[in-house]
Amino acid sequence: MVPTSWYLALSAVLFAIGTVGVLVRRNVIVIFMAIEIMLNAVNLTFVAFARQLGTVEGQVIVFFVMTVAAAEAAVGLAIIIAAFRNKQTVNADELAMLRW
Amino acid sequence: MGPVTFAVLATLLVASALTVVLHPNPVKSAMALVGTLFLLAVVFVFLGAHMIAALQVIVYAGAIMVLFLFVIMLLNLQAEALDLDARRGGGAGLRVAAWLGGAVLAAELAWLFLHVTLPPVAAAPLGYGGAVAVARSLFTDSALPFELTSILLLVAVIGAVVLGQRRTS
Amino acid sequence: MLDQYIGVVLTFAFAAIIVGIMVSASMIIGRLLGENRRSPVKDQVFECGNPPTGPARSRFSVRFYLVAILFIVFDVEVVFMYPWAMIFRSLGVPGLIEMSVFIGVLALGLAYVWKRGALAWD
Amino acid sequence: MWADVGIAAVKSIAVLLMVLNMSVVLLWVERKGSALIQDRIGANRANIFGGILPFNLGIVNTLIADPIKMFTKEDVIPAGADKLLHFFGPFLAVFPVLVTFAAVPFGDVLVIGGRTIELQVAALDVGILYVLAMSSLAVYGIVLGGWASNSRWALLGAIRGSAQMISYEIAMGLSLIGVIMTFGTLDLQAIARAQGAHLWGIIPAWGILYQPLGFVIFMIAGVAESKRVPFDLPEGESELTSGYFTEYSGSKQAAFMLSDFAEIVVVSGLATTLFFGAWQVPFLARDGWHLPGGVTLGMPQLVVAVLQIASFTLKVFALCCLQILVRWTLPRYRYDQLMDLGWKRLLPLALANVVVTGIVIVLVG
Repeated sequence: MVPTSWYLALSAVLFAIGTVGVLVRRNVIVIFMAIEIMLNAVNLTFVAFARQLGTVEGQVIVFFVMTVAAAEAAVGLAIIIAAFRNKQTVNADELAMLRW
Repeated sequence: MGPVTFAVLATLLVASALTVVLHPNPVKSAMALVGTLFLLAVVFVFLGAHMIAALQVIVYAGAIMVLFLFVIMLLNLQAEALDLDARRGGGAGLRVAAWLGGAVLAAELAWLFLHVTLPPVAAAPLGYGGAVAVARSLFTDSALPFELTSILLLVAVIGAVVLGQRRTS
Repeated sequence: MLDQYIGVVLTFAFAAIIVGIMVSASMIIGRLLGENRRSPVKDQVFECGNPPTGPARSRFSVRFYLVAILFIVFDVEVVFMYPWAMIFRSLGVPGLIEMSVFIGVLALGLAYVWKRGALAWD
Repeated sequence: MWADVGIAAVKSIAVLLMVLNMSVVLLWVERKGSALIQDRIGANRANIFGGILPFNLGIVNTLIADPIKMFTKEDVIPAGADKLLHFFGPFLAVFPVLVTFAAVPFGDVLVIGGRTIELQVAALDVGILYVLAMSSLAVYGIVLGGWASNSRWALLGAIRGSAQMISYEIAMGLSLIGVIMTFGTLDLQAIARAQGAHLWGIIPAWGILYQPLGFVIFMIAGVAESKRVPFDLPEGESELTSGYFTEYSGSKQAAFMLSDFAEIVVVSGLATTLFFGAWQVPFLARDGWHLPGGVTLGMPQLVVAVLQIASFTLKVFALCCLQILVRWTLPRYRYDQLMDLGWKRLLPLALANVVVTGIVIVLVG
């Protein structure tokens, strides 16, 4: 049986990959996907800790994280489409309408 | 799960996650993300979360990623030169900083987690991870968050329709 | 607990082999047995005999995107219903009320989308 | 340990072969059956014995000549196509459909030499969710196939197809909720065993008795998932050439065709398991027939197992034939009718079915 800390380390690495993706990519959709990786890395810690503690609360929370991810994807991608209509680009540097 | 299985799974996971972040073609990024999510479901199975694993595939791989692919195809995004450069100044310096930061973050978190001493895994109660226990907890202890979830989804659907439909109607 | 997945892993492996062989069969057999001549005309995509014009991957109606969004929302709803249905008998009346409220709120969403005409295809 | 793995391997190969064989047999049934319906002769050319037989059923045509032809064709990848995704399109169209059957039980148990073998490849306690998870992945096959081809017809077909599949996936999932509520489990084998009971001692307690509306919705959604007439807009020949597989040739195209038929088999298998008593033969228990009225007919366990597998196969085949009959009877929907049916008819109906089922269960107990 693999110790829980290994799963946590794996989740940390995945989270870092997601962070780097958000930082280095300019394509908004790819940034979005990197955020999904981060969310999933957190899900992994929830499930790993649920097993560690022998309870199911961690798994229940994953349900809600999935729901939030679904809602976030629906609205976020709608925003991207609306922004693309106006600016014809998905480059994060050029989508600066809300920035001074 | 044995250490070997874990190593194989972890390697595949990290490789596919890196593909998501680094592939210039958005469609292939998305497919790599589908792979990442699927592998994560396999990890969930090893962690005894059978229902979560199945739902992970249904919701993430089967629904959310379809929406991503739709948007990529809708906007007709082609493979592009990997536009890592920030537009305003910095350029290479910023990129190196981002990678270094990521590496430091990963190393730090991994070191922290590997050195923290957790108590041994609690003796799992009989039938741990069974769908029934999760369902019971979800619909009794978390009944209120569950109901609030429906409002979140309602807001999401209204928001998405308003944003997506603006020009056409 | 994990024993039940041996069959799944084996089925995945065998299915991957079978499908892999099947999909690549004409890439291999066809190449070995026959000639593989390529010409610009043969490589063209099919557009009813005319030379293809313009980029193939044009943008398409945003309605398909709205369908995908609705799908996500209702998929999450159904996902919540599977565990609920499984333990419904032990939840009893409170469980039914709980789920009725949940379904009611989402039906409101469906009604809104319907009314707004996002489901209308002309 | 290794004996278990060996048995699991044999079972999984057996199930995969069953799905593949049934798909190919269905191909023949479709060709000859459609000819029968349309008063034609149908496939009757290829022959190996030089016409010794006074009739030709076209079996040689469909089962031998066609596969050989398909598999030896040249593989053409159009210019501008993405080679990798062009390969993965057909792969992902067939693979998820085939592995779905791992969780479907095809019999009760088989006792050989003191070892009790479950006649199910993987006895998952979340079997229904596994099936739905795998079938929800099938959409990637057509999206990738259509997108990678770099062709208009293919892209249009892929978008139509994926929108259609996800629309009807909701109705399909909702129609199963009622069944899960009735039997109180996600385990397909447990559902199959629960259907071995008899109402008032005479009527087999099959799922369709509890969920007739659920069955109708499931079957309609299932036909729509397999993208065949009357829901064949993604590949409508008169509109989109061949839809998402316009730019495929040879065995890749054969894979797409196989995926359609394999989906028919999977939908029928699931419908049989959930609504038609799975492998149950009425009044047949593990030790033989117990007819109402106290008549008992003892039987060796092996014979019982064979009867159960035969019963399952027969039921699946009958439902497959029903789908083929539907395909050759109805005309094609328009796209707005298709979406209306999915979102405005089936979805509210399925939601109402869930609520009504809940009320009935609470009242009846």
